[in-house]
Amino acid sequence: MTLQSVSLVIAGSGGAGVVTAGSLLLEAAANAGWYALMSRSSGPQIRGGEAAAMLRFATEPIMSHDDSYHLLMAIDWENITRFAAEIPLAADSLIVGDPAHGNAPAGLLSAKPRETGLPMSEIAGKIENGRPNMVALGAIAAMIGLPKEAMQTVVEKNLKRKGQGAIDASMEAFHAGVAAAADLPSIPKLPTASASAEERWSITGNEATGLGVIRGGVRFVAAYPITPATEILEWLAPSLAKVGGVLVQAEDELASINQIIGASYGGVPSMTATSGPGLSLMIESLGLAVAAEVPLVVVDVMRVGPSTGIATKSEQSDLNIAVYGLHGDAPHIVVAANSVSDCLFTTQWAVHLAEAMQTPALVLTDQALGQSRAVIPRPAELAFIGQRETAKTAVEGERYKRYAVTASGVSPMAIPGTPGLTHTADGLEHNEFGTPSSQSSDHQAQMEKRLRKITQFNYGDHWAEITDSDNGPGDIAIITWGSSTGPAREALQRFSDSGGRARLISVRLIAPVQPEKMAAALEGISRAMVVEQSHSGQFYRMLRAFYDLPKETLAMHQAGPLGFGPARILEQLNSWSA
Amino acid sequence: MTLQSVSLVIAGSGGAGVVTAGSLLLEAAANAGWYALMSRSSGPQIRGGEAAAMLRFATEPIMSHDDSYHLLMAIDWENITRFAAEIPLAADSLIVGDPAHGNAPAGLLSAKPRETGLPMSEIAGKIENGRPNMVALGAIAAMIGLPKEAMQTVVEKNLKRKGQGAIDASMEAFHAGVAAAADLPSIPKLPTASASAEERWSITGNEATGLGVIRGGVRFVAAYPITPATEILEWLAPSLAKVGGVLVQAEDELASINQIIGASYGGVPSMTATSGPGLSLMIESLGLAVAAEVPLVVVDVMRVGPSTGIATKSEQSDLNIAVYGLHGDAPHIVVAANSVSDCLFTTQWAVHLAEAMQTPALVLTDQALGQSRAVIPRPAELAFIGQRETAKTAVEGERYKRYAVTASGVSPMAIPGTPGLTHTADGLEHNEFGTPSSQSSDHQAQMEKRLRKITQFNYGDHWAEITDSDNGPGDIAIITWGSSTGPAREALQRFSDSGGRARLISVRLIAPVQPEKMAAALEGISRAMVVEQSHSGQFYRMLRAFYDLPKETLAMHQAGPLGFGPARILEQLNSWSA
Amino acid sequence: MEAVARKFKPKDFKSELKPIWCPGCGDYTVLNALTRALAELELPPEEVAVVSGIGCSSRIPAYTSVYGFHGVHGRALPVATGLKLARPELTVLVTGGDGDGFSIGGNHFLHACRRNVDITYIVMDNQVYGMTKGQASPTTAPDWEGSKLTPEGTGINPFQPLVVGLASGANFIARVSSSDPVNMAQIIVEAIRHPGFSLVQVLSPCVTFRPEQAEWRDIVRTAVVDFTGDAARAARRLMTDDGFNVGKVLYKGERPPFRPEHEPTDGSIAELEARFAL
Amino acid sequence: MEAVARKFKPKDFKSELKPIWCPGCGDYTVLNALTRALAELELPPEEVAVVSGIGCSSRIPAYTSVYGFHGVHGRALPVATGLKLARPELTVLVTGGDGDGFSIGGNHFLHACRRNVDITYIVMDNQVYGMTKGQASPTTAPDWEGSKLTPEGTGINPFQPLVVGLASGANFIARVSSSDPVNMAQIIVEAIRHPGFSLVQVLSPCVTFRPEQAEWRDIVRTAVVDFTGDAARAARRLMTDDGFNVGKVLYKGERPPFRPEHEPTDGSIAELEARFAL
Ligand SMILES: Cc1ncc(C[n+]2csc(CCOP(=O)(O)OP(=O)(O)O)c2C)c(N)n1
Ligand SMILES: Cc1ncc(C[n+]2csc(CCOP(=O)(O)OP(=O)(O)O)c2C)c(N)n1
Ligand code: SF4
Ligand code: SF4
Ligand SMILES: [Mg+2]
Ligand SMILES: [Mg+2]
Repeated sequence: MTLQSVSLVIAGSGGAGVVTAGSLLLEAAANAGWYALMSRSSGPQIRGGEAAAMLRFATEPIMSHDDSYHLLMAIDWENITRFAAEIPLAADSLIVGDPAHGNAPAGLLSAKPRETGLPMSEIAGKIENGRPNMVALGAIAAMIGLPKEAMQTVVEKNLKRKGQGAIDASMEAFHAGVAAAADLPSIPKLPTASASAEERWSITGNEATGLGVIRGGVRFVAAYPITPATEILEWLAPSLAKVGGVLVQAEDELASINQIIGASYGGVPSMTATSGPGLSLMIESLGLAVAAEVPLVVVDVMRVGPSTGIATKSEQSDLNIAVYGLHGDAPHIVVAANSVSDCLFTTQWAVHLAEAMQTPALVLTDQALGQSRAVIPRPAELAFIGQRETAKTAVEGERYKRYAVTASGVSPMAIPGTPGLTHTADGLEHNEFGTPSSQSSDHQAQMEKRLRKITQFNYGDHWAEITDSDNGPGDIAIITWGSSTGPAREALQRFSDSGGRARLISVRLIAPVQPEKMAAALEGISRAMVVEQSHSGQFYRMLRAFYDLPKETLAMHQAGPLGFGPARILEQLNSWSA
Repeated sequence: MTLQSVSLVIAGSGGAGVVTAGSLLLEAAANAGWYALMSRSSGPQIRGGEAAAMLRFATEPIMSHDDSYHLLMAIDWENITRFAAEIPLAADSLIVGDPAHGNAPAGLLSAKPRETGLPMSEIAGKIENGRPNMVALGAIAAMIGLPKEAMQTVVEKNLKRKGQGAIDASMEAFHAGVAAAADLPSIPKLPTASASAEERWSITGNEATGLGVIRGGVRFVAAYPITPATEILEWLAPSLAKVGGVLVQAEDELASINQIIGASYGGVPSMTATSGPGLSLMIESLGLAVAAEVPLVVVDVMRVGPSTGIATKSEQSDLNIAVYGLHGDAPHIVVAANSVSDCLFTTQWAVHLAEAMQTPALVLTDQALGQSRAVIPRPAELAFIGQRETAKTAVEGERYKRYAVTASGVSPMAIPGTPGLTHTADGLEHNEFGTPSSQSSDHQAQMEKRLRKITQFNYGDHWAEITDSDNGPGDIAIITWGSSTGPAREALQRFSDSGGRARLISVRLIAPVQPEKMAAALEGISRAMVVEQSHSGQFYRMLRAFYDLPKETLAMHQAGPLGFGPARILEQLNSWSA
Repeated sequence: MEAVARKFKPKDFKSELKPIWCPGCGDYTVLNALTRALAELELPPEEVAVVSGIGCSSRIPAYTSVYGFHGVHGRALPVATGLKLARPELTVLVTGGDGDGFSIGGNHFLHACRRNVDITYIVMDNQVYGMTKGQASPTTAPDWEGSKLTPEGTGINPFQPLVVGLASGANFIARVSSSDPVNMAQIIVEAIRHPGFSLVQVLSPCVTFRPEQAEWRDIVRTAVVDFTGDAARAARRLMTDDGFNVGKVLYKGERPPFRPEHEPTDGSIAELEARFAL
Repeated sequence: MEAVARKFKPKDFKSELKPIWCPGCGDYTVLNALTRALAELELPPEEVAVVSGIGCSSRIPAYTSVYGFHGVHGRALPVATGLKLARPELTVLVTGGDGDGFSIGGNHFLHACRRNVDITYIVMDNQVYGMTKGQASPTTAPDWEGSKLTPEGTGINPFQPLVVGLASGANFIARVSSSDPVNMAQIIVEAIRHPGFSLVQVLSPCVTFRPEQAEWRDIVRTAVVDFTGDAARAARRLMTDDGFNVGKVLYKGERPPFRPEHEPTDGSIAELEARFAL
């Protein structure tokens, strides 16, 4: 059944506290039993400056933003057109502005949305310590059907430190907003949530990533701050300390990747998190981890590239560097999270994969997942605990072979401290003992072993999430990955609701490729569209390189921070089934 | 007509001076009017240790080594089996060893070559200051038909500093070797060269690369030493000084790439040279050069990877990092040299391309090209002189747009010092002025402009070298690149000689891809083989991603330092035409 | 066109762009002092280049009217080195932060001091990563608990930029405070005039993530002694000072700047090629 | 099994591998001194790890019988840092060359000194890049013309590893000569025993590319004064010495090593998760 949801944006310049307002609203909605998704966008200023909180609420789990917003609540208009492209409005959208700040700028009006005014600052001005953003929240709550008590609880909790006076002032402004909403045009209202037994969490993608790391068994993290990955580290630092782990802030990314190589060589599962520019600096040492067979996890929270690009906006354009970026032939693992909650699953799985195969596993998430907060069903417990095959006892008279050529390709690893198994791990090509060798036979044998261990591994069904429309797969496939999955999933649902048949394949295991599994998934499919958020269609090109795609395959790609919403994907589905 | 050539190896432990002996032989052969190719292989020791010089001589230009060697002249056997795989021998090959060092090790004998002895040390011992390697050279000269006078000239020239005594001792040993050869079994002899008017050069691939850089107009080089690229820099340092340029040894590769970015921003065409590990460290700043639109040339002399790999051996496995290694969508140029002499052409062309399009151009060569010396026809003069479109005068009342969105995608660049056109070049996404912008419209416009400038450029016919067999192309294609081209070219010639028909496509412009030109080149082709020296078939995968290949396409790839010799390629051609 | 000596005002060195900085950020003063210094030096804007990496402080180039290069995090010094060596007639400055310069950029800092190319490096030291919203930098005190990444403080000795700069061979060293823009401009003028690598540390408060640095304007004091040319003596002084002696040049060396010769010589490409001919 | 105190001989710390070094290379002596020191410390081989980067000198790990890690060029110190922080009970050493440590690895050198993790760093300084066949390193004299890359010399001030190490916070500093392996072993023992980051510079000649360094054995002299714990005083001394005072500890600091707490605490993952639950 089609998702019944309401989408709105709160925007304004820094001091207006739009992000705080958005967070309060999300928390209140969560308390009211709804599901929610909140993303943020902000201007270049470090503090203050314009910002927007984009929210969507529903009584069921939410995978994606909608194609347009029902409501834009603008506390003021400052630089708001900078976000215009990221806030699609439709003819039935409603813009609510404060008349004290004048009219909505033309840049917002191309779709001819409805417009009205709400004197937020004037209303707030009448209340001691009243703030316009609380008035806005009151109006929004009334318009979307959010119970007032839900907000009361949240405000009490969040303003406790500031005292009862602050709480009362906020709630007074809130109620004034509720009252004022009576005169405003209407937007869709959500039903109150049916009390469900299902436990729900409120979590960001970056927090989920951090939790996945700890769940998987990581106890050493070294990293260098970078937007939009820093929150992973900020969550991890105190959390690791609680479970006996350590986080070190390194001098740069070259240091952080090498510190985790050292820690992991020491037997402690390790990871780092970064974004494109930092990943670039880690490339040489990722190759070292491949050659010396040191397990580790590197999370790349992608942002707009190339170069420093746009640090605060999302793009799926680090696929190439993640898959192909290393010099030489350096087989390794690349996995990608396809939703806020999947950040937890995929990262935890990555720790498991890295440890099991003694190789680096790169996890791709992006700003849109990492910095979004979602109210989600409680994630399942997972069995993926990093477990490394170790060598524990020396065999009398036999020199330990760190890089023994085994059938699985995995060579039991001796951890420093183990008597009788001392050896030197090496990034130079080596023989089975680890001694540097320039003989082609050693190179060949080690290359094959390193490839074998990751191609023969049993990845189970996790390589992709495959979803069929309610009436079965039909002959159309959407192939996608990462944060493009949400809109694709919603498009599929809508298509299904109108009787369409299609299959969604969201690839989680980007590398190594799984041609047999993909062939099975594409069985009976005659047309496919590949959906991604990159200017050059990196994912499409990679699919072409390694898979046999249906003859009629359409590449749908576009640079971030924009992407394909459900409607554009649905449109293509409809045109094919017309 | 099939190339008439003789191939031989001189091997021995360090003190034996095999590389010196090989060089003298090459020089003498060159003096005698022959063409020649010499590669080297050596053990892990820094000084001394085992080494082998692999040589091939012919009366016509040589593109490749042969499939096996007619002669292995072993001054001693020390660790020689380390090279065994790199010295293919056949049943009619001849191994000549010094009985004083015992018999040839079994590892050399799998093809059951002929064996004989030559008491080099004993013969040399009878001559005051006589050395076994000169005895070996005498025997070789006699066996392959090299005129004695040719060696006399060379020895005189090379030992002049050491005085007449040294010259005489060497020549006496040489003549003793000549005399002793009378008792040895025979190997093919080359005819004396017909005096040709054609001017010839003796040059290594690394020297040719250096010359290409200077010819193209580069006058600033910053670099960090790394095998096997260092000789480019060693040649460039004094040579640049002669033409008013500068070479700076930087503290690391991060510094070298950024120094050349600075120099090129200053208007001076700039380059650096490195190998895989160094290229990895340059990745982030290559992205900067793409985004800030700074022209520069980076030469990667590829060696065996991953990681530190094998520094002294060749592999074509940095294709992936060169093409796809940058984070974000970062269109740039990748070209590859296909022979020792083509190192000159391709590098000079790269300077031209980088300057014309204001973007980084990566040049891929490899150890096999870079550290091989060849006697070649004098390379042609080329018209490729780096020429940058510059902005020279301010337009009254108009602010200069460094990143103006133009039809060609190239924006005239103001060089510091130009009045009225000051601006800030930026690696952040920016608008036309260069001001950082996080708006999707600016991102989109700049992404398209940066892509357009390299896709719309007219690369002429240089994108690939296409060679047909004497009777036309037939319906079979060999698609290859870089140093795999030589063997492929020789295979095609042999195939052609036996009446076969095929086409060789050696791709020089790796990126941006040229699908239309490739489609034209593949017109009428029904079967293709893709030949390369990488374990995973990087080139084949890239071709699949971007080109439509014939339905029957065979991927022939193997890790370095081995590769496909002419015979294995010919075998496949024959099997297809059978 | 007749060569007329152009006269410049500080505002001629400012661009129209509005800085993204927080109100009250120390970097505004540095921008002012810099433009003032350039005006005093009477340098035509097109003959000056300002190079930077990434950080709040690294945004300066675009706020000036000279040639600017805003590169990647930590790599401003090599960019400036290449630019100056290729174009020795330009006046080349580098501006940036303590994170950019001493954390990720530390190696280039060492080697820039050592190489002694004639450039001037102005570091806005706020003992924090402003741009990424408040993490400890190398110069942060070990007990600062303001970052979630190091909630119990870093526990690490702060980096001493001037001592390390001196030990590595910087040819001119000064410390100034953003609370005294006039003095800062004066010192920048001296730094630019002095041949070789000049290092100017600016105490430039981050009002947002280190609000306590507002006190700096009261803590700083003008250094009592004048500069020395004796590195060992300067080292002793710098190793014992508390980081708040400002307003004066602390060391001036006499090493000639690194400047490889590259006047066009007689040599031609044909001569180079001739050596390959048989 | 009964716990028996194991006794070790230097040769117990040697592997069977034959070094790739040139005959006469100073690094042989360093290997000997190192194994002698480990024997004297009575450390079981499995509780010691030697980490290195790339270079002739960086080949040492495989020639010992302890745990070894031979990483990439310039990154040995961060590898060792991660290893020691993750496994504090191991004795962690780093061995390498002047190029590996002070050129490409310079930033990690700075921050390792500053961070003061309890590891010992032995640098074989031969003032050249041996492995890549003879280019100038940061410690090379400016007028050395032996490399084709810098045919007229580098023209650059040599890097002063001990001065910079001190300025950055190294907690133990010594210089030794490979001509005196017994003394070297003794100093290595002291360095390992001293808590925090210990820096030992070894004058280790490269007989192949710097044959003139054979003279070092005659030039070096035992430092006259004993070590000081006063950094400013040590700085003054080091800045005025000529680099040939060897055989003694030059500085010993008292800073406690950096060692973040990470004993398993009461916390459980369930507690972390509970904070997300609504
Ligand atoms: C390779 C890389 N790593 C990390 C970052 C993220 N980053 C941007 S600025 C910055 C630190 C800025 O601190 P500082 O140089 O002190 O400047 P400030 O903002 O304090 O003026 C960091 C870590 C980046 N842009 N690139
Ligand atoms: C990233 C990278 N750049 C360059 C090299 C080439 N390289 C290997 S060792 C070395 C220098 C070694 O000098 P040093 O550390 O002094 O050791 P030594 O050989 O003198 O003992 C260089 C430049 C490399 N391996 N990796
Ligand atoms: S965050 Fe700090 S350094 Fe950055 S602009 Fe604001 S006050 Fe200045
Ligand atoms: S090249 Fe020099 S440093 Fe390397 S092994 Fe030989 S003597 Fe030792
Ligand atoms: Mg700062
Ligand atoms: Mg060295």
